[in-house]
Amino acid sequence: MENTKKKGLLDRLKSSRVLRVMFGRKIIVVCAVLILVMVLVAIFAPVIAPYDPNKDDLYNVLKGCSAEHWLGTDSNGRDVLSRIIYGARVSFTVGLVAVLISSVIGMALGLISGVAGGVVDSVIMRIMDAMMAVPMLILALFLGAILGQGLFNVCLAIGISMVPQYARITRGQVLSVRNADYVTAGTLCGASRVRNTLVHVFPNCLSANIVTMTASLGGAILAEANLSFLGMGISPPTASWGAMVSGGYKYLSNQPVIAIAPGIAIMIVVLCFNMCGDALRDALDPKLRGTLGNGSKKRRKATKGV
Amino acid sequence: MSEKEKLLKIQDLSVEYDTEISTVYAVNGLDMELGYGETLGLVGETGAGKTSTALSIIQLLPEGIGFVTSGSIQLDGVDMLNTPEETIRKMRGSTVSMIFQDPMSALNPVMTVGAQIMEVLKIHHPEQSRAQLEARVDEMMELVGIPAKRKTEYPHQFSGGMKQRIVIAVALACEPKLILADEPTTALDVTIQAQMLGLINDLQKRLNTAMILITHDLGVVAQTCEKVMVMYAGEAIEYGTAEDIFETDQRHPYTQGLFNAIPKLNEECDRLEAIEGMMADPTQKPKGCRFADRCKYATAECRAQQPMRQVGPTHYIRCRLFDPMQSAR
Amino acid sequence: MEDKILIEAKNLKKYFKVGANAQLHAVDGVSFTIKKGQTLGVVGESGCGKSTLGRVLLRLYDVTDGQILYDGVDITKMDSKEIRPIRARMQMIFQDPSGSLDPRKSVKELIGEPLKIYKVCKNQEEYDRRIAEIMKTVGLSERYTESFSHELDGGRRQRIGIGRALAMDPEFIVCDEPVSALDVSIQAQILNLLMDLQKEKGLTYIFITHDLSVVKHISHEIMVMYLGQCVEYAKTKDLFANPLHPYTQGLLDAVPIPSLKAKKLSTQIMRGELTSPVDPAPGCRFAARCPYATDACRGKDIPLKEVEPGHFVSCTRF
Amino acid sequence: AVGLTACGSSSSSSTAASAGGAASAAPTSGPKMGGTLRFAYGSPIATPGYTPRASGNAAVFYLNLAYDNLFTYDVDGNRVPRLATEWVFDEAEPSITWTLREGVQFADGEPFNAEAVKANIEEYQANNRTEVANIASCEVIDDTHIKMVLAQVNSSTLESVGFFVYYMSPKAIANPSSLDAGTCGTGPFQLSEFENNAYAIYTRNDNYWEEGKPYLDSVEITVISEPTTMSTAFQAGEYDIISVGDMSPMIKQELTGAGIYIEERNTNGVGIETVGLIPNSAIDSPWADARVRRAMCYAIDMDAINAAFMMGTAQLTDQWAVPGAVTYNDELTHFTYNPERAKELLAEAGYADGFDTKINAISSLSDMMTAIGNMLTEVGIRCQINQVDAATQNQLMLEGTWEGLMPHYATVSPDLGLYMGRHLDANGAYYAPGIQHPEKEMELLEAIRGCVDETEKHELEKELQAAIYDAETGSCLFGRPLFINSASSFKYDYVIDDFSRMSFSASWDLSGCWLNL
Amino acid sequence: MPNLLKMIGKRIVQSCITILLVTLFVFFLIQLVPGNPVANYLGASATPEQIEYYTHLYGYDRPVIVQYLSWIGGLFRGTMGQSISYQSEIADILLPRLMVTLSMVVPAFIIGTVTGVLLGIVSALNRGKWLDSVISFFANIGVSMPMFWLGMMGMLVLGLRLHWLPTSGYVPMERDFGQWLSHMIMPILVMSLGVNAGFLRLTRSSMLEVIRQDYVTTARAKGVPKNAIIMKHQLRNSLIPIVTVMGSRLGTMVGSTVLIENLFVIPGLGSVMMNGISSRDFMLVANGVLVISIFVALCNLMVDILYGIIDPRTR
Ligand SMILES: Nc1ncnc2c1ncn2[C@@H]1O[C@H](COP(=O)(O)OP(=O)(O)OP(=O)(O)O)[C@@H](O)[C@H]1O
Ligand SMILES: Nc1ncnc2c1ncn2[C@@H]1O[C@H](COP(=O)(O)OP(=O)(O)OP(=O)(O)O)[C@@H](O)[C@H]1O
Ligand SMILES: [Mg+2]
Ligand SMILES: [Mg+2]
Repeated sequence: MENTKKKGLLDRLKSSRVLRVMFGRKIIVVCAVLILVMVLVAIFAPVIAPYDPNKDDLYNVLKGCSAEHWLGTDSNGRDVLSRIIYGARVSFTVGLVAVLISSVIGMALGLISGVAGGVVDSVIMRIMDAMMAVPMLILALFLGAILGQGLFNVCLAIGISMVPQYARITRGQVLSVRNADYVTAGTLCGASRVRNTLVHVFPNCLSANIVTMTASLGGAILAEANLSFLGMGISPPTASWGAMVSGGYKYLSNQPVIAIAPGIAIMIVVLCFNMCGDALRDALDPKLRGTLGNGSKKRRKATKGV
Repeated sequence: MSEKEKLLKIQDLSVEYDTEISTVYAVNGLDMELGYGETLGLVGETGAGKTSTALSIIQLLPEGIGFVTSGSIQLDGVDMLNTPEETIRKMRGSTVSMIFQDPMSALNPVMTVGAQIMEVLKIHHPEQSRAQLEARVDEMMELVGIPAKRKTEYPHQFSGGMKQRIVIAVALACEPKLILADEPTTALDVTIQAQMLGLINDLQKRLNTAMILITHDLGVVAQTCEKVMVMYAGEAIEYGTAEDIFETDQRHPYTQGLFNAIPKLNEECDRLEAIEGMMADPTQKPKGCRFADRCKYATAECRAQQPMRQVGPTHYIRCRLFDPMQSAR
Repeated sequence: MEDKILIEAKNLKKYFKVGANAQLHAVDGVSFTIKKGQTLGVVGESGCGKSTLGRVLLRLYDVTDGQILYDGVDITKMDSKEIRPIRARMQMIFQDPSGSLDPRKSVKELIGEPLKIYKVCKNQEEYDRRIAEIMKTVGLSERYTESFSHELDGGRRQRIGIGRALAMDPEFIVCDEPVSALDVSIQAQILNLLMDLQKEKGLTYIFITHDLSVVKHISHEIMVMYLGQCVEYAKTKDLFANPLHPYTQGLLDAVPIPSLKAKKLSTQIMRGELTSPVDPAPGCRFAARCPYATDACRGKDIPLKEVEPGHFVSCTRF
Repeated sequence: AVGLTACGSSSSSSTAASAGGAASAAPTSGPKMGGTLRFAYGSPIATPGYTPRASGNAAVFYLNLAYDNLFTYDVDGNRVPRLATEWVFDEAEPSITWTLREGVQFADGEPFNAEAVKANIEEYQANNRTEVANIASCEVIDDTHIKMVLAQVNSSTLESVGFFVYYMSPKAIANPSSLDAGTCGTGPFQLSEFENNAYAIYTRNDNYWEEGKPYLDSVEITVISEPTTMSTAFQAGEYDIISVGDMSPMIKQELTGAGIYIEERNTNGVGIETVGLIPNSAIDSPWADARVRRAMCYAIDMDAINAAFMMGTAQLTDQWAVPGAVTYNDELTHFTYNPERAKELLAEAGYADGFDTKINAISSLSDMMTAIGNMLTEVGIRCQINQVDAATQNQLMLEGTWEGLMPHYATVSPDLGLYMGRHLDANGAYYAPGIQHPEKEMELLEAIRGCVDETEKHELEKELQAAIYDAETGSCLFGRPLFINSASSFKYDYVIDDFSRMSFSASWDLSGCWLNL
Repeated sequence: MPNLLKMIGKRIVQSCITILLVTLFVFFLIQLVPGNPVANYLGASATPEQIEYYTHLYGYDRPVIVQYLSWIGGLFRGTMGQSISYQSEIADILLPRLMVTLSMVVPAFIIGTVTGVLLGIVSALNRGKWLDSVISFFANIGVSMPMFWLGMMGMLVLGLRLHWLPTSGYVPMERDFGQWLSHMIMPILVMSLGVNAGFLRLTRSSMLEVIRQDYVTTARAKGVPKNAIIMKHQLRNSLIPIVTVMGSRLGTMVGSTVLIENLFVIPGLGSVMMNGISSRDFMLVANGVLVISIFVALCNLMVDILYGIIDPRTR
């Protein structure tokens, strides 16, 4: 008894088919490790970064790559590498907070919409449709202009513009789950509608949302970059990859590394999130079970022998 | 019986599935023979390896996952395991065809039913004119009892029973020598099931088609099959004519259990005799009798490899309880 | 005690709205009574409204028309609050053992859910004890307490379902095809369990299935349904000895019997397809497939007639 | 920096703007006819045709192609005749009498005469334009003479009417919608194709009044708001000439460094601008104290800013006027980079521990503002950068509601009093409600307006600057002017013009330009 | 068929409601954006009288609700109202620009979808093999790059360094088709890359899903050749989810032109919207969003019809 209890989360994770399938592919392990490294870099930025990312050196601007400054210096003489390292903080914060905001609001709306049905459903879904009809970037631009600058406001703007996505997915899931026998069983056990929704319906809507989350983490990081490019990003001097790319654009033809380096950083992180998101989706999708064809190599040899 | 008369000859067939987590040993050393025009009932619990056997005969094991790891399959004189895919493809539909369990999903939802019957005809009779083919489609539809004018409709416009008839029409269109029917009626009502089985049997008789009917319903077997094979955990544990299995006292303990577990319509009983315990783990390679864990007669001896024993002229059982000598007497 | 009527349905109707103004008559005027400690078997073709009937009885659906009396109390119009205390006394076992178990809950949580909701246990200890008790009753070994349903096989899963249904000590259980998804060998285990429980606790069942041999084995009375209506209703023995309705006869004929002596399948009767349950025309709904159908069968509904004591049939031939 | 001459340093004739002009430095065999000049420019214009509505400098690039003014300025700030050949300012009446050029026709064939001038002035008045606000009435004397009676003496009116009013055909005025996507002026080119915010194509005006001009067949202006895109396209040879905004020293350096391009820069001519930093002193904050504002001026290391952001190309100043200009006050004590002094001043003002404030900056300035913010933070003025877009900045300036500091653009020359007045006078066009407006400034402004004598006027202007910018006593209402805007245009060396009128935007003129291809 | 018509009818009603909501939503949201359209138009030198004059002229002094109603009323009378920053009827500005944007978006969409679907099929058919990994990897790189960054790199390499293509700018198609094409190649390619990757992933997973379907196994059991299975059985069925996404994707693409048009200096809807926002030309922005949402609604309607063609169950 004691033992089974202690089995706990870690073992459950270890024995989880999903994770095993997901990390069965080496490339995904590489991506996950890269993300982990980036997160660690973001957390330990002050320790890792060779320079203060906001320290100007006005007599030493736009220098190319050198031994002191591996990726050179930017328009204010700041070390590009250090800014990229600190920029990871912003990107991850934007990614996480925006996804958190959008998923919480979106899932709540989707749940309400799916469970309540009827007029409430129609009203919520039409509003979501309307939000979807306004291009995300333009919506974020509006919100950015209204809310003003600042890390949180950018997150909020991006987050709000991603809400409909979650609302729709959640609603779809709710509709497919809410008539499942185990939800009916909950009702029979005397559960109220609210309890049933929270205990049975909601957790079973999560997996589709988790996939969306990993993918939209990358999306949010890109959105921040896009907003920065349009001049509505995070206020300077905070280093953010998006702002660095758009700022570096000015020096594209003679110091391209200033724009290229953070661009690559964005690409890597988004790529890793996307790859993991895809792998997670594949692993979670029971319909795809086995189609991934792992281990076929090993087997093909064996069959040839027959 | 001589080699030539056999339509299908399977020897020591093993099938494995490689999944992300483990290897499933689905079929383990199966032997089977089937003559032209014969009907074999393949019975056994879920996961016994019935479908896998059928799929390896028609060479449609899921690519990259399911593999025949040993044995041989001779179908109509063709070595199915060592013949180019193209030849086998041409055999599918014309020499051997398969009917799947669920008629709802076996038909392509975006093609008219007529086109789906037409497709198989076109592939195997490219020499025929369109009109000839159309006529054959009409004929097939009438044969399974659906007015030919409905051939331009889509599957969703048909009821379950009608869809299954179309599936049967597709399977029989090219008059194959062997039909693999994988639980063709499980998704249907008893009344419709009866219709379907009757229909298949009629057509089979008429065209002298052999059939392997996969099911776990002994009742269905009793009413349609001449031969029966009982599978348990990837192995054939009993094999014989219908009489051998249904009208005898000599049965494998598992087969026995199966008979006892079914509530009888025409007998009264208070309690059913259930087979206690669960299916053997398919991810473990068998050593000895796989049923031993659930068998009330099991002894230490059962842990050793058990061969098929002939207990009657046509009756084989894989169990140490039966002495081949005894039956010969 | 023996003859006390536990549940009574009077002319029960459940229509679903399909499309703009079409009604699907899933259950269309069904009446029956079940005595305490007895089992009513419900058989019929797929889609004839068996599950709907079960769910309506548990008030999982609102009733379109008719009346449900539970232990003499009319529960037809009760709202979700009023029904709660009564629900604790009625339960359901589902056809698909895996579909009815929340994949994210452990066995303990699944069985314990009603206990938690109704707060019947004073403390954790009692709760644990209660669950252990239930698991023992349904024959689940204690080592599965922390397992998840997908780690178990179908038989054990169904046992969890039964355990959950038993947790609140109900008197009435709707068994909606509880063994259809199971293998014959395991089916027998579950049927035995259900019958044992009935004997021990005096449970009342409504047992839904399409397998006539199963229903014969377990029920005291049988109701045969066709397209939402009851076509024949009798004591089990009577029904099997003397099936009256052509549909019932067809059903009995079609059941494959695992014996070579039984007569071979007859393919002659029961040609034709099901009629649609959407806004059906009045008259016998089986008429389209019935070999004996005459003009008298069409045009107006055929009432249920008691042709023998306790044996009801709705057919013009009687 | 627009105006085309082969070499930025060549001095130019200070008189005639017309006929022939001085030869350019490029050794050519004389002007060539024909060709299309491809010009990329950063700002769009809404209505290229209807001049009273077009405002701001952006319009000049379009307007000057199709329209003329009465006079213009040369590189030293001297007035040069255009449509008017002579003008008399009568202080007594007060009035201005113009003698108009003869034989000039609008593009539609209408004659340019006194009636036409009157109609234009009235149209400007109907549009509430400040340029013509001081004109009480216009009297047509004859075809070539017109007298404008002024409401009050104001020495700036001459410039605002003579230089900032563009003349449209009276026929077009009667039907202003015809000017929504077309032009009808006396200029060398007229608009033939126009897509707002995208491109404008001007073709040769055959009725142009200068003999033999223009040389070009057409001018294609493409709007490219992103300076990098613009310079990239220029480097790729897609444009013959581009105008680069003030914040792109990098681009300038790069283009000039490449050697194949020619840069033309404005030094101290007409329309030159300063970029400054203006604290909001009108709302209750530390900035309301002049000592704090002076502390700010001491805390900024302009040389470093110049080195980093202007590649050392900027001209620095610490007053409104430009060093070397007639209005520049040499006697003031100057701000030098002195953080210690800044801290002292802050302490005096009671902010020894510093305070928190904001810099509101549009994104093109944010790097520089970040650097400045860091410098201010060093002395205790802790700055946070608040990035706003141009529209928001405009509004903040208009309402005077910004918090902390904001970049500030101010026109420097030629008429300093006029420009300072625009910001200081409550009736001024750029009136800044965000600064304190003490009595003394108003008095000086009045005096400047009333003063017609140039020297005397310049003295008053210097006095005005002293009041505001002196390092010891000044009130620093406009904070710190940072540097002189040095917008440039770049062109390929085959773009040649036959005269030189170097000045910022205001006298852009392509009538004497040709392509030596 | 009546089923489909009914569904389309329902969709049209729904779209109308959505569009109405969009107008409300955008109009009132815009009011919250700081900045004054008139002051912006007139520039910093405007006098208060001038501002007042124009504010009144454009009706910005009326209550918001009245402005909204008169806008909607105008729409029914066939006018979108006057743009202050462009000084002309808004429809005259937006429609030509919509055409420019579409001339970029539609080819990008077609290229992206076609290549995406094709590569998705290849990828699905080679699942688990190296080709699949390579395709997936590059597709993922495609979606992971910020679009403007990719554009920048294209400009730098193809335009500035190699001189293969013009770096930026736009030439109307009717003026010079070759020029138009050479200017549009880069933006179209950049835009299509993101679409391509999206459809590739979708096609791949949808194909994999279909491969497992019984009817595909049935088809194989019939002896249908591999290619015929792909074309007749797999593709059409796996197109169903793809078609669903197509409508909304085309809509999003129109939205993302803001970046591309800004970078490549293309006078399309995106850049006009951007200008509208930065110059606070509220009416222009509101109408722009309206046009986009109508476009999105039309796309969705087309999807519904396509759906009917592909999937007989909806008919
Ligand atoms: N695609 C697959 N991937 C992995 N394992 C598989 C796959 N298909 C079948 N198996 C496993 O192989 C074993 C035999 O399966 P098979 O389908 O042949 O049994 P069956 O007798 O047809 O059962 P059923 O009565 O349920 O159809 C089972 O343990 C099953 O889990
Ligand atoms: N929620 C619902 N909405 C609309 N129609 C429904 C709903 N539930 C059931 N039906 C319809 O009511 C009819 C009866 O369904 P029900 O599930 O009760 O049949 P059943 O006899 O249990 O069938 P099965 O044997 O397949 O379980 C069917 O035609 C079904 O399609
Ligand atoms: Mg099977
Ligand atoms: Mg049911």
